[in-house]
Amino acid sequence: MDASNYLYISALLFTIGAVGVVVRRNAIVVFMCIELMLNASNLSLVTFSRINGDLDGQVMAFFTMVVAACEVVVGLAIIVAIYRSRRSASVDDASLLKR
Amino acid sequence: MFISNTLVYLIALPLAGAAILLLAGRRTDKWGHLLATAMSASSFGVGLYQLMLMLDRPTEQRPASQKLFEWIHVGEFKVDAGLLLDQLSICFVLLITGVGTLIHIYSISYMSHDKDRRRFFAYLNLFIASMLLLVLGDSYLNLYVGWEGVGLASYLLIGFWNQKPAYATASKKAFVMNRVGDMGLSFAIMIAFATMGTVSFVGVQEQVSQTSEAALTAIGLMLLVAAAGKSAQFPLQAWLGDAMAGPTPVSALIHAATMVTAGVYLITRSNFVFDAAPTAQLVVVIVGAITLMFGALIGTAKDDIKKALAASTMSQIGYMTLAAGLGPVGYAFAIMHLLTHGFFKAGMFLGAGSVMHGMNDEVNMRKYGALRKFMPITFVTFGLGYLAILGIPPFAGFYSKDLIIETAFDAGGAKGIILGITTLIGASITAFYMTRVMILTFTGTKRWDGDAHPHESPWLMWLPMAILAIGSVSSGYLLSRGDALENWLYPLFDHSDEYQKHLIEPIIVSGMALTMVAIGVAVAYFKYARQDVSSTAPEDVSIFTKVARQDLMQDRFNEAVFMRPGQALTTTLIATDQAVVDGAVRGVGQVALSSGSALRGLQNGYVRSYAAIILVGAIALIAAIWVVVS
Amino acid sequence: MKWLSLLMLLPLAGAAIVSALPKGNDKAAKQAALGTTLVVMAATIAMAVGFQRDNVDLQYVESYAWIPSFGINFALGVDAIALVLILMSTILAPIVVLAGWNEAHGGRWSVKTFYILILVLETMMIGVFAATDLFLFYVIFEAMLIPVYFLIGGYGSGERSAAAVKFLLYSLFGGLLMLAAIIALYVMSGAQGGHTFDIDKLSQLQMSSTTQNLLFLGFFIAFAIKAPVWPFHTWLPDAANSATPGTSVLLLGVLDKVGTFGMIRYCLTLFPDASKTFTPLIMVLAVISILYGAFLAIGAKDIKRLIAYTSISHFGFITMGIFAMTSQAQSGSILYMFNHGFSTAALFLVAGWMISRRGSSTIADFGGLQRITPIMAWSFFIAGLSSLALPGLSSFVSEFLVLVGTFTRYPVHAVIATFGIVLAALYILIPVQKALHGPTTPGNESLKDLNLREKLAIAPVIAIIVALGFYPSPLLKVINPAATHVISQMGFTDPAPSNGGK
Amino acid sequence: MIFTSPALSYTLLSPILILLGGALIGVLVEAFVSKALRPVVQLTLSLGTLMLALMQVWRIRGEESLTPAMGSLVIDGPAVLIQGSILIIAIISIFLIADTEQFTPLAAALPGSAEERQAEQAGNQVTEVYPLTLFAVSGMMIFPIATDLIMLFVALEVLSLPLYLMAGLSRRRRLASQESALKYFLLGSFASAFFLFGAAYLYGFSGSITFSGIQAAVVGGTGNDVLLLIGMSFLSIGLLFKVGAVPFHSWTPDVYQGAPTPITAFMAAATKVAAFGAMLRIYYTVFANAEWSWIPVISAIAIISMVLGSLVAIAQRDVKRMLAYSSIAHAGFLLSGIIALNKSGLDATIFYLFAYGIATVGGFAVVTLVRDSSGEVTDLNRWKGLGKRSPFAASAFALFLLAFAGIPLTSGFIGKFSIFSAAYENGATAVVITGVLSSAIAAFFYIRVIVLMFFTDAVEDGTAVEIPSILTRATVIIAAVITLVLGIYPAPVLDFITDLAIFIR
Repeated sequence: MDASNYLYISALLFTIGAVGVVVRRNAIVVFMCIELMLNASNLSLVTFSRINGDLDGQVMAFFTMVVAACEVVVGLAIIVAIYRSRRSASVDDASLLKR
Repeated sequence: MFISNTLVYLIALPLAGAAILLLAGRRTDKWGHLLATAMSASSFGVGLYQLMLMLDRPTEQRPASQKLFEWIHVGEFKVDAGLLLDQLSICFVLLITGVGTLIHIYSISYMSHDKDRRRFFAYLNLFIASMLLLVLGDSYLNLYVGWEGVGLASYLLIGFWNQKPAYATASKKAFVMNRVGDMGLSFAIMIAFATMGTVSFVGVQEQVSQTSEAALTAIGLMLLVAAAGKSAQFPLQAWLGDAMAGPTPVSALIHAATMVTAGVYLITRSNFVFDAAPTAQLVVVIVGAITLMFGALIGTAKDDIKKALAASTMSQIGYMTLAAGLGPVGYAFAIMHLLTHGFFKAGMFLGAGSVMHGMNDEVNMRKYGALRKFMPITFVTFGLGYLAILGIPPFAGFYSKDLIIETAFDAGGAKGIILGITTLIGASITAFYMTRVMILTFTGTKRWDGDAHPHESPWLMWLPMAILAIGSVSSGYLLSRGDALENWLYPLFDHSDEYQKHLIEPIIVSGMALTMVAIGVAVAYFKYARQDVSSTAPEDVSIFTKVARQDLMQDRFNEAVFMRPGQALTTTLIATDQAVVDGAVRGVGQVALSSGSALRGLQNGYVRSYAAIILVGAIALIAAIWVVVS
Repeated sequence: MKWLSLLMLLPLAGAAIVSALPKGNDKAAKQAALGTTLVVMAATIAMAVGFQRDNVDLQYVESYAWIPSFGINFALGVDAIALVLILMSTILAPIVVLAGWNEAHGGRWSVKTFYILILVLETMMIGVFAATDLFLFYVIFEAMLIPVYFLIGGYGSGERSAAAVKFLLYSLFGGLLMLAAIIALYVMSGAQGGHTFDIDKLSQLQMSSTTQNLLFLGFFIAFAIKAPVWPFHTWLPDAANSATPGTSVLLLGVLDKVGTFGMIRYCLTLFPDASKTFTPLIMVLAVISILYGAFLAIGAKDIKRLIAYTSISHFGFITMGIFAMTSQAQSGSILYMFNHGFSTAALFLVAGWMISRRGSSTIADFGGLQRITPIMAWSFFIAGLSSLALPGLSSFVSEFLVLVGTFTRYPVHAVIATFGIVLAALYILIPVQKALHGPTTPGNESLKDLNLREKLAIAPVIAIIVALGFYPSPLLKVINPAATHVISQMGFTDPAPSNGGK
Repeated sequence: MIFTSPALSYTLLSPILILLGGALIGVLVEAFVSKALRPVVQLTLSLGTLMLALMQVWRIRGEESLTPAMGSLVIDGPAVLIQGSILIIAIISIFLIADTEQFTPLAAALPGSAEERQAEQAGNQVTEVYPLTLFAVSGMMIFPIATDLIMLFVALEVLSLPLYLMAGLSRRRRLASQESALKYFLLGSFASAFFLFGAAYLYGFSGSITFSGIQAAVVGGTGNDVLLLIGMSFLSIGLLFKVGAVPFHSWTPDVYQGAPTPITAFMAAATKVAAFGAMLRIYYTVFANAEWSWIPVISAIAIISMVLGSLVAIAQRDVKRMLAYSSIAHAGFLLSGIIALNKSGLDATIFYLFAYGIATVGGFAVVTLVRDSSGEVTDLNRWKGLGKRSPFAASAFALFLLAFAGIPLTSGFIGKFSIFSAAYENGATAVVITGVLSSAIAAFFYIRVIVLMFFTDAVEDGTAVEIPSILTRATVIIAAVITLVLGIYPAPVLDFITDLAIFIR
């Protein structure tokens, strides 16, 4: 199977994630969409690693996972704080700051 | 040319007087008028001394000059502060300082009740100094300094009682109209420099032969504009009547004897230009002719004694301008009429001042009448002036005016006939309105109000009048005896085209002139002496009288053609400046501000739309890549 | 002796002294400021005495490395033009301080601050004319906006902050255009033999005519805003209307000259070909300025705006003279810059006194001042006469030189411009009539005449106006070689007498 | 498989190691030191760490190495300059952070809850902000010297994550503060995803994750250009997001406004330096040979950033938002230094970054001073008459604004001049002209603030200037002095930069 197909899937996942960020309201879902984008990138990395025949891409994918985990920690902390104070996880409710 | 180092005193003395009186202020109130008079008199003395020196020198060395200092030297534009006293300017020097001194003396008494008398004398001295600079400057630019200097002095003196708004306006009007003339002088100087590379009289005279007639005509016409402004010639005549707002001695000195004749001086001084520019000369003559009729017609309708005299001045200067426009033959006669006019008109103005002095400053002749008994000296001196201006032999005017009429006829052809007849009719109208002035003022029944106590003026006032009256009687004879003035001025003028024989015998011209004068006198006599004169101006008068009373619509014309459009333009420009020019600037600011406000809308506070903006950016980048790749 | 840096340091030292004075001691601040400006004036005169007037090179040259990596030097030097303008500035400074003795009191901030600002401004006024490094010039050109901005906004009257902002934004806008041009020059110099801001070297750069035209415009618009030339003038009336009289004097008398000075020093020198290209346009703008300013002055109801409008007219003359490219016009323009400084100073100072006494700047509120306050009235009148260029007063010499010089090359422009002298008579005599003549209007009866301090301030101005009217030679002898040099650098010679085509 | 221990150049890495060490000790301090002592200990620790790091940076100036950490990092002149700038900015920002009034006593507590009040009364302080700052600084230090994609990505996250948290720590307007944290986090992660995706494609393009490998592929021109272009674009999105360039700027105003002002100061200044430091390295070395592709794009972004930032700033009523938009415009100005792509552009950008960073910290420092009873006052209308109430604060702020506007005799002018001339040198005429014109627009709103402060009469509404500590005052003074000195006599600094700023590849 042609490796480039994985790239197309990766791009598709990335796009889905990006669109999800824009269209979904729930902060958790938005965040998951971002994770989807990161994982799409990982898929690309691994694919390229395969194409190039070295391990750098795979190593980088591992780093990404670690970083994503860190992001989850920070992100959930923030989202929980917001949810506690607002009783809502909708990102549209948090729109005090504008213009 | 003779170098003299004392010319500067002519100017320096009165200038010092003015400076002292103005700078030292009220401290000099007690003796300021005496100092000023002394300064003027000393200047007259210097003038006489210079005349004596000049007479001692052979004809070709008579002109004297003095270079004071380097004034403006830039590139080829080199003008020094230099003075030139020749046969022409000495005439003016003596007239200015002589009549000027008399008027100083007169004013001591006339202005004695004015608490600002010192200031008045300061202005008089300033005027004398400027006028002397005007006639002594050795280049057009030096003349220009004096030219505007007399304008300033005139402005100050007309507006001496500027607490009255009308007087302040009159002074402003005089200055502004003079400035229009000054602009002409500026143009003349610029053209002269651009075409000849020099602006000195000597330099221009030398260059005339190398210069095209077109350029010379342009210079000549511009000089004429200048002359018209200063000498109240058509079409810049309108300020003179209003200028009578100044104290009467001012009218006598500035607006009769001296300043207003500066235009004639300028044309005569520039004889070399005009001689080479016949078109310009013709225009000079036409302007002179129009003005002499214009002034005369206004004179017939004026009830204000000073304005009647002012109109007369305008008309008489028209004679001079006309003469000056007739070329070499006319210059001397223009000057002669200028000198005799200086005596008789100054005398009459002082007489008018004397009458006003006795009549609580009333100027309306309809409120006079029968003053002969109360002011005999004034009557006599005024009367002598009257005879002189009419041109009754052997009074001064006879000699000078007759010569002009003769020369006008001598111009030949249709031109000669038109000019001759114009001057003759002018003489007749002059006779009419001057007789009217005499009758309304001195004869008939008294028409003044009860609180007027006419009385003769003190000696300080009548003495100058008397002296001027002597001049009115004798100056004509003296100046023309053996063609004295003509010969005196002869070396200055170009006589290459010597004038031909008289076309009409002088005696015939004199006869015609006297006849015309007699007609004028008779009409006036029947109209005013044989009928009662009402103390208010009648309203049921012909359209011609109405127009003449309004100075032949000159002010209305100026208002309609210059003032109102000018005001409208000013208003429009101010509005434009606010709305368009500044508006454009503010508009740019507004656009920035409103686009800023509009763009704020992008920042709507929703994080999803922010992400969308980022996404749009990303898509744009991909699109750009797609464009690049495909 | 390092004259120029000394001159620039002296006011700064003065400012330091003033700022070190104890709070509230206004009198000491004023005295220190006056003392400083007098010392600067004396030093400038001493420097001017040693100036070699036939030498057209820069004199009193100093140069210190400032930002070597950009080739920027703190380079000073004066030619006759700069010398004359520095002289004017430093003579005006003590006069302004003396004349405006009390004008700092109505301000937002302390009197001390006012004088610090004035002294800092003086340093910059000297520097902007003395700079021979384009970067240094630009820095001062822009930086001097700041003290003026605070002087207008902090001590002015009426809509002072709006006027100050308008002034600042307008000037900044022009300055930024010039900055773009300067950047281009700098980069070009780097490509042609090393980065430099030395004017001489910059003037030898090779550039295409399009580039030159664009860069010229960058400079010219900045200077036209500063000068101001129509249609870039609208900030001036507002600024002058709101500033204190002293500030207005410095603004119109000195700062605006930077514009016309810049046209000669930078536009002509750096872009000779573009200057020639744009001359027809600029001449038209100049003539419009002359008449436009005059008409607006005639219609002005406010005395300060009136003076500002007259200046627009006068700057039109100066600009016209600069671009007419004849020695008469050029010398005339340079002399005009000097003379205008004093005649405007006289007008503004006296107008300031009138306004502070009457509490109004509307012309119609005055009336009959000649009889109540004769000395003040006379001072105003003489200043006005100088403004309308009466022969015998200094402005006449310069104005006439500009006109006659312009006429030899651009007769039509000169003729139209000459109509300005009639308008000048109107715009001066109308306020003279309304304010000085006529009956005394209510509210004016008890106005006080000038006191000794005010007399001492106005006397030298009037003395200079009169003296230079009769005897301008000393200045002209200094200016002429420089003016001729400018003309010949541009490849022009005076037109020979035409003999009218014969 | 033989395991070789990595060869690390500890001297060259010492600044980063010191910072990380300091940060870890800070975490321990949180755990073990008593509540009362914590603020002092943490402050001392942070300052000491930063100072020490700065000293180390000073000591390694002039050193160059491609392999301080096995080729993942590089130390050269620009690296030292950027790191030094970040540290100096961090130090004066720490002075502001020391003002604990700005921070919530208990981040976990609900806004307005009894819990929060108790914490407040107990005098609790969020001293964890110090280690967070140190972690962020460490990330910033690594970001511009990273030479492979993994390092770059990790550094990006290390600098970002603490900042997300710090943005939510404000004591006043906590809802807004939390909101800003959320927005910053979501958008930041979003941008990181783009960044990572771009990194993946660059790897795919070149077959290497090291800069030198990618660069070699770019120079060789053998790879697939589409991969390169996508990789470059998406990587750039991540970087441009960090610097706040349009259209990746939207977080800036909201986060700047919502975050505690000391954090805003730190973030605005230091992040920009770090991100531009990285951009400089990437564009000047890695992508230098593909300039045909990115210069037009970056130019367009620079132009719209300058214009939009300046225009929208005019309409702002809140001082922090106004400064945020101004920072967007400045991002545009700085991008023209990237476009310059020459030595003078490099020098100019570094100078500009330092000058702008210092002035930004100074500006926000003044913002922290203006308060009423309920905390900071950022509504510009209430800044009226500040010049009368506090000439110190108002004049300092005016100075910083003039520097932002690029008025001569301030650092901003030298910066603008040098950066625009560098860009012009590379033919970016349009960028320079837009830059100059938008400077004019920018001047409009800077001057408006000056007018408000100096020329408008004060409203009596309890707005006052409080100087919370000597440290804040010191920040303002240091920033002002640097701003002035760099404006009046920048030659030493410029020469220093010119001598050092050479990328090694």
